[in-house]
Amino acid sequence: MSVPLTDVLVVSVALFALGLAGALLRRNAITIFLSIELMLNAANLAIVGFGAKVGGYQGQIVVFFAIVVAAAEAAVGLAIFVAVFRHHETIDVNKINLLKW
Amino acid sequence: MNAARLIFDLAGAVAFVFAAVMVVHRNPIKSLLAIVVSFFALAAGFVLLSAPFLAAIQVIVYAGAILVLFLFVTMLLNLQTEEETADRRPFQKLFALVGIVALAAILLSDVRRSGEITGTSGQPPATGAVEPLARALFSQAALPFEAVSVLLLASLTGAYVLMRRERSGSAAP
Amino acid sequence: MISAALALDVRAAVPEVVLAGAGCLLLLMEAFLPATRRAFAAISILAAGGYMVLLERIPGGDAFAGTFDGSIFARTFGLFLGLATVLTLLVARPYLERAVAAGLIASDGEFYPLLLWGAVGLSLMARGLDLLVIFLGLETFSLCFYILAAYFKRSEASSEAGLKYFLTGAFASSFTLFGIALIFGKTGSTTIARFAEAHAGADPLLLAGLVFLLSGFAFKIALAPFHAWAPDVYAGMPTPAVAFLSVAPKGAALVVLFRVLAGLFDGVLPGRVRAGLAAVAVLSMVLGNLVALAQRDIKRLLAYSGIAHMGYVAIALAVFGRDAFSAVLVYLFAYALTNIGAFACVAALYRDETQAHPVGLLAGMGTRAPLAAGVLALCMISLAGIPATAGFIGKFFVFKSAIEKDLVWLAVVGVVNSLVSLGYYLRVVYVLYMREPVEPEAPAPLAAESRLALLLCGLGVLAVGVFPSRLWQIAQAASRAVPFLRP
Amino acid sequence: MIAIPHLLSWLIFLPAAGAALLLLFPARAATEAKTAGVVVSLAVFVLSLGLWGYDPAVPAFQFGESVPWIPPLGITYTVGIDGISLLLVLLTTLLTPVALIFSLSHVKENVRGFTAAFLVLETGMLGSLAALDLALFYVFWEVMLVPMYFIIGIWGGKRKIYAAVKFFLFTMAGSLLMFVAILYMAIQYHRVSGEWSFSLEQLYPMTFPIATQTILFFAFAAAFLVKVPVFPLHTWLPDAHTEAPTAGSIILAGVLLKLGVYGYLRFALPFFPQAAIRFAPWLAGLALVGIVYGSMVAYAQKDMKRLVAYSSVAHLGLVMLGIAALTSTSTSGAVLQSVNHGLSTGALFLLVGVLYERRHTREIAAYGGIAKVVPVTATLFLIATLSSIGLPGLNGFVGEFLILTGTFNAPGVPKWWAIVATSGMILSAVYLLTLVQRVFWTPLVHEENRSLPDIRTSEFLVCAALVVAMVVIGVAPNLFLDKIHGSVDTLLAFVRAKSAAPIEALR
Amino acid sequence: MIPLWLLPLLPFAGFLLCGLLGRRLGKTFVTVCGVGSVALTTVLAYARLVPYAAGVFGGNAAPVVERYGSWIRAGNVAVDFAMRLDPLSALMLSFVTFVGLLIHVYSVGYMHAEEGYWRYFSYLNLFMFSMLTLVLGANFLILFVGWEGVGLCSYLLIAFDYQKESSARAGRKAFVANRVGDFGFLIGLFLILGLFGTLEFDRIFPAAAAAPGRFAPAMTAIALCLFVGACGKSAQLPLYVWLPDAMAGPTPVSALIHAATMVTAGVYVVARANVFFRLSPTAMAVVAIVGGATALFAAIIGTAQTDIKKVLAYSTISQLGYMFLACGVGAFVAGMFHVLTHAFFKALLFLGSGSVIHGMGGEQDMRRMGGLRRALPVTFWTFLAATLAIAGIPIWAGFFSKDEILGAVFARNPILWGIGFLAAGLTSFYMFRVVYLTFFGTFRGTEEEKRHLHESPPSMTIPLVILAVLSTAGGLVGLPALLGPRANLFHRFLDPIVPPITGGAALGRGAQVAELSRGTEIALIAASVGIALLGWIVARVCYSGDRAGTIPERFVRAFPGVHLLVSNKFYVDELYEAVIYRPFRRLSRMFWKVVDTLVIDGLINAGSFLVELSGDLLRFFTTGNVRNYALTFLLGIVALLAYLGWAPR
Repeated sequence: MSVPLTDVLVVSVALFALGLAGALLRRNAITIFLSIELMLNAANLAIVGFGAKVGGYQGQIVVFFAIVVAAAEAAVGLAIFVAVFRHHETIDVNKINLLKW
Repeated sequence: MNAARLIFDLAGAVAFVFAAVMVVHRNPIKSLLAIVVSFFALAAGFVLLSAPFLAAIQVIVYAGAILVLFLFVTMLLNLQTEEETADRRPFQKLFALVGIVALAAILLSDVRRSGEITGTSGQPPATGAVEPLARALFSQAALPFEAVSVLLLASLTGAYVLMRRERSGSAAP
Repeated sequence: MISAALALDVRAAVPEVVLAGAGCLLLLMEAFLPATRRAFAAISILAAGGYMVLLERIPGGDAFAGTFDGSIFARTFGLFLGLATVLTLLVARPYLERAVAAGLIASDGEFYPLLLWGAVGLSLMARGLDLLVIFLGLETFSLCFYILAAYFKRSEASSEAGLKYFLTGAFASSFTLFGIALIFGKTGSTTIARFAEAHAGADPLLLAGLVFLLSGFAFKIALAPFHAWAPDVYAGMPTPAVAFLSVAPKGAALVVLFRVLAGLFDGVLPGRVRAGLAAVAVLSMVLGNLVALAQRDIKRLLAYSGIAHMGYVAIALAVFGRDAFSAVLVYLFAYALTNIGAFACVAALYRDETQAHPVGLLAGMGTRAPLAAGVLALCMISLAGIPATAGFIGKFFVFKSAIEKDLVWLAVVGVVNSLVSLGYYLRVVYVLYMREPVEPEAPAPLAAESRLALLLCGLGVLAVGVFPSRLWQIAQAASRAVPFLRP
Repeated sequence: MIAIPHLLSWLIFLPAAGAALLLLFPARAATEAKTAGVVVSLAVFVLSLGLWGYDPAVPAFQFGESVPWIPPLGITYTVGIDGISLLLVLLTTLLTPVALIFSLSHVKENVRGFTAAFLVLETGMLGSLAALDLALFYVFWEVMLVPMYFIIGIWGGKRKIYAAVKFFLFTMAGSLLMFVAILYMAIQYHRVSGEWSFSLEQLYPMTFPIATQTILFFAFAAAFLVKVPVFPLHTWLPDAHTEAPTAGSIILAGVLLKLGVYGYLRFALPFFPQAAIRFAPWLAGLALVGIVYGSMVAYAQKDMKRLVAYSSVAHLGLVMLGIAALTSTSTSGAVLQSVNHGLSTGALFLLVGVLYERRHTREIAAYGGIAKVVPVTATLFLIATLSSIGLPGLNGFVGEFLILTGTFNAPGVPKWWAIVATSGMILSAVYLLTLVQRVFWTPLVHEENRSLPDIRTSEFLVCAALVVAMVVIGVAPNLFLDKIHGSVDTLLAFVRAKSAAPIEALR
Repeated sequence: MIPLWLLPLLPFAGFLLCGLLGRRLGKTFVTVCGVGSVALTTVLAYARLVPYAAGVFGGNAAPVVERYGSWIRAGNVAVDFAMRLDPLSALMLSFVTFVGLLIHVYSVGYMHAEEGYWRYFSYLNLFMFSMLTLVLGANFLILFVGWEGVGLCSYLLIAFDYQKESSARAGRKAFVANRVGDFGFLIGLFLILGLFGTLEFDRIFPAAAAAPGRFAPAMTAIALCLFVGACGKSAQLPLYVWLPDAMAGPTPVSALIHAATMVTAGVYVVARANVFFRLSPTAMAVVAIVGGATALFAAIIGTAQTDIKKVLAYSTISQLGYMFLACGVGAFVAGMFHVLTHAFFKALLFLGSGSVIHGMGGEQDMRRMGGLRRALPVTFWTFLAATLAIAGIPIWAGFFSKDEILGAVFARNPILWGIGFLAAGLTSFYMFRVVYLTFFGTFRGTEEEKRHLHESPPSMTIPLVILAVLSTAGGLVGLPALLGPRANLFHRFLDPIVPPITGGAALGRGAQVAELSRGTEIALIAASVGIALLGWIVARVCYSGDRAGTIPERFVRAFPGVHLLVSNKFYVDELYEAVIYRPFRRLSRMFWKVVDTLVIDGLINAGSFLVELSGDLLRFFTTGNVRNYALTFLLGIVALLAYLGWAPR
């Protein structure tokens, strides 16, 4: 009794695509970042799924560290948002394009 | 058609739906809450893939710590719903959708075409047991641990450097 | 038994530990002895030096169960990384001092630890033989430089650079992670040495994973079409950080790409992959050079020139093999000297950091700031690939490797592009020497460190340009130590 | 004559050393810098006379030196000269001090840089003339561009930047393809012989299939024909010459152009004989167009320097014709003629410079009738002109006669080549005498010209040196031809042998 | 024994001295160096000539060749510094030095006021050097050195008064026209070199003479090329246009260079290369026709000129035509004979006219002269002698040479004889016209000119007298054949080197030469004397006595078109201007503005512009919006995936 890999991958790809959609279509930096987190999770799911097939714990180890990385990124990212907000009073990425061309 | 698969697919569906809500919803707070649910569902999926420890971490660290941090910041910047001035970027939208669909399509077709996994490192299939994982974590993953320590330290410093109000020369938080 | 093995492994990681430790030390000193700030640069340089020295002492061969490289290659890369770090630090000290004076930041204390930790991350990336280690190294470096990008909180440009770098970076690393997932799934391992066993060479999912991974690192290298972040970030980021960012991570990422490709395909690229890489190379060269022609801000100009140069390097990537890799190493050393030199001059010649850096402001510097202007001109000539400079040597070996593998057309595209590039490099030179000054008064006299950095870069560029043999031999020795690379 | 060890290396690196030394001078020390530059260049000239010991009886490279430079690739520092490079080396060492001495009184700002640039340039020129290793040659070849770029761009005229960049891009465009070709050849050599080498003596014997050969030949020819320059690649020349400071024009016309000729003879021809011979008619065609076209455009000019510049196009067209004809006579003539052109055109630019420095215009219309005011300048100018239009007894005639008769009587070469080329003799008289007439003769109309000071002593001396050289070559050309034609014959014999067929058969 | 190289080098030394020091050391120094060097040369030359000539008449005409080592040696070209003395060069040497000396002396007086005195004499010496080199050169290249050298000197001397626009132009015109000739000349040299492998006279001519069959085919080309050169130098159709303008130079220069010596160099070359010409009937025909045409053409123009020097100039052209006519019909010796006599009387005419102009204070227009014979007696009488000589009145020198030429021509081709005969008449007409307009009638100039009138100083008159003697008696060296075979010293002197035609090559007509019968010869002499006298009488009627000038006026009124055409020299200069110069200027300008600037630079600039433009457009893909960056990233991945997924394995 086990979950077929295909299902896992389909779900993971679907989530990844959703994350992409969020990242590309939303303007609010925080939402974009959330979408990116979603993409990371999709990747995690894929790894865990593969790990279950491969056997051993390598997969889970990778995911473990991936989550830690995500946490760290969150800390830094949100800090940057705050810093930006202090300048622009917004974190709408459409409005933040002083540097271009 | 075994129960595990059924439940997994259900969990996947839930995760997908709420993720979708997160993506489309204009109010950041609601998006946050939606993604929390979707992460919970993923945690369930982890359990079914015999990674209960990760499931726990997912719930505690992700849904717990990280998203709360998000919520905190969102409140701090008291971001309301994205103003209705919908952004005029038809090409961005168009190409984005095309790109995403194409990517998904290619990946799924690859998934279909891809063969079975070969060359498994003759290890025993992972059970739910946490103890061997811990052992593995602290033996094979010594280097990642060192690395991660630096990583966390850096993020800590970074958060502090960027968030602190200026004119306070020193003094740790 | 475990502990004994572990002890041995730890010795292999001592150099990184020293760097990281120095970082922590500086952080504490910043917190509790702010008076000692003036010494931070010196301490950091010591640490970097220590890193290079200790690398010579590490036990040869792999460590941490074959996930960490201790070979001569690691030492060579250490030289490159250490060089970049030291030069950056020399540039940074006076620059940040001015920034503090200008009130852009309250203190430059955290700059040094972050830089050192970033270096640690790159070292892990380059030495890592396991995708997990590589990924963690990558993230460590990225986090540090997200922060450094936004380091000038008072400067709108800087925080915008931080935002852009962070969002695109996180975006890219999610692709990287997904790529790792697919490769792991198809090869059953994250350790490069074990990829070959899976014989999954042509599996579609594996190729997909490879593309994801490649895109993630191409992002760091700033290869078109994964380059878009570079100009904005370069423009907004504190110049010394840019100097480092424009050189070191590119090196590490290239190393990773060579390792992974060699491991996956056992040293022989499939035609399609080679074609794909060639396409990326050509795109980067053409786009980089054409757009650079249109740039008026020198930092953006250097960003695009960097894109173009990585295009030349990508030729070697498409060519593949030991000689190609050696060529890349030579190119990296040359590029480090030249590009950091260029940014050092930018840091020395521009006064106001909150403003843009238009090339026009350099007018008349040839007489006002002879040293800086001279080195900048030299670096431009080197970037343009005129003989007797390091830049020429780099191109020389890359094109040679291409022609040896019968990819003459790539070499021709390369030279045609370097002709185009002359357009904007020469423009910088003639603005320096052949235009009347526009700035009311001459730039501030150079600090000792800057002068030292400039001299090091200038002389280095010439030295490599005239006597490249030693460097080439080192590179060859190093590339022999990289598993799965074929001659 | 006592033989100096490492003579060539001394010649090549002494100027560079001088330049390095100059940078230690304080930026303000203008006069010191000038004198130092002149002293160094004169020293180099004196040293270079040691090369006169070259023995034409030995048809091989002499004063040779060879030390490994980049061992892993077999790149060596190998230098040596033969009859073809000998005279050009001497020309270089002669013209550099001439240019510097002329500038003594005319260059004002950043003298240190100016002098340094010139010395580096001299190193580059001598290096490329003496290098017998492709990689070494390429390095020197490109190194020349940078100082010339600065000389034009910093000390030049109104449109200096345009001219400087144009000069740089044109020449670079040519040589980059040559760079790829050089790499390709070395790699081929590596494949067949298993070892690395860029040295001529290793690579000369290589033969390539005609298709490859053609491509490689074009890559090399591109580099050299741009430099010469051959129509229609010549448009950088008038701009560069016109905008460059006088000294720069002297060197540009005197030496740099000849490096194109030299490169063609030394590399393109012996490496790819079949291709070279197959395309000789095309080269000749371009050369002929260059002669007629260059002369006519020169006639139309209103700017003295531009006129002289276009005359260079015509004269070098003649030189390239002599090379395209591939006979011992014409080729020897071509080598001699490139020296002659260096002297006469150098002198012309110098004298135009003399006028320019006093009147600050190059417009022909701004002068007229000044022979009364500046008789010495006028006389010298007339002599240079006569040498340039090939009056017997002066140097120009010998070269032209050899080229023309050699071409005319070359087996398998259509007669009309030489006939058309000979018409250049009429045309050159037309435009140069017109120049003399408009500038020095006819009534003196412009008041401001009445008070023009005549030539300075320093200027007079260097110009006189050139005139003496013209007369010597004109009266006793054998002194030089004897050095030249041995090497030329060796070269042609090699070409004939390598192309494994009589040249006329391949036409 | 005086070495030949000394002869040219002495004047050269004079040139250097005058040129380098003359300006500082003043006139006396210049006079001493300038005239002295030439005088010395003349003395030495005759010291060398006399014994040699004696030898020739003694039957030993072997040429003397002195070699001084190699000049040019490369590939298959080898040329020596070498000089040659043979009857032909001896003849030239004799009168070049002598006439040259006289004119130097004359110049001392004529140019005394000139502040460019030193320059003048240095040029004149340089000319002597070049001319002697031309004459003595033992191979075509040394000859060419002199050939170009004299061209240079005539250029410099014509433009001597360079501040005058006209002089400067005339100088350039002369040089360029000569260059056109030299163009042909050089091609000729190339052909010779290709054919014989050398340019040494004593190798090529014997070779050609020895194997006519072998070389004949190539000879037409060679001979014609050489003749083109001759046309340039000796002002024949169509290259004669420079000579009239050359009158802008000082009159002694016209006498020396443009009458006595340089312009005859062409004839000299043809005679020198007579071996070649004999081998090519075609070439001979061309020479004869061109010569005859020029003789008549120039004579016609001469009748309508009012500038005294212009008349002499056209008469020179016409006389040169005579000489070529002679050569063309194979009578090389007769041609050279005319060269000699012409040197005397034409020099004399020019010097005389110079004396007149000197007396008139620079006036050259004959319409403002008249009745000068009282004021300038010496000039008048000498000028008259010269006129009689050129008109071909018996006893005077011109009679013998011209008569011999006409005889030879008649023997070959009556039509050409007719042309020459007509020209002879015209010659005597326009010459006597000059005499009457200048020396007879009443003075038509201004009062103060009248007051200024004076006979020239002895330094000028003495040469006139000497030349007058020569133009009167000089013909005696070539008495017509009918006074006995050995009467003609000239033939005895030259025949060894220029043997009379055997086997009629000329005009390719009949194999055998038509030897003229005594009767015909006498008839011919009578005819030519008659036409000369006729010309004289017509001139007398038209331009002398109380009704002077009326007949010409009536003629002009009768045929205005003809007069316009002739007095404007048949508009040849205008024609050249329209057909050659203007198109050339236009084309040059077009090349510069259109081809160079528009096409070539245009293409290049367009290319660089396109590159810049594409850069300027591409940069806008960097919009500054992060989401676009992420999108490009994604699209890049999709593209790569698609490629890798579907690319052929």
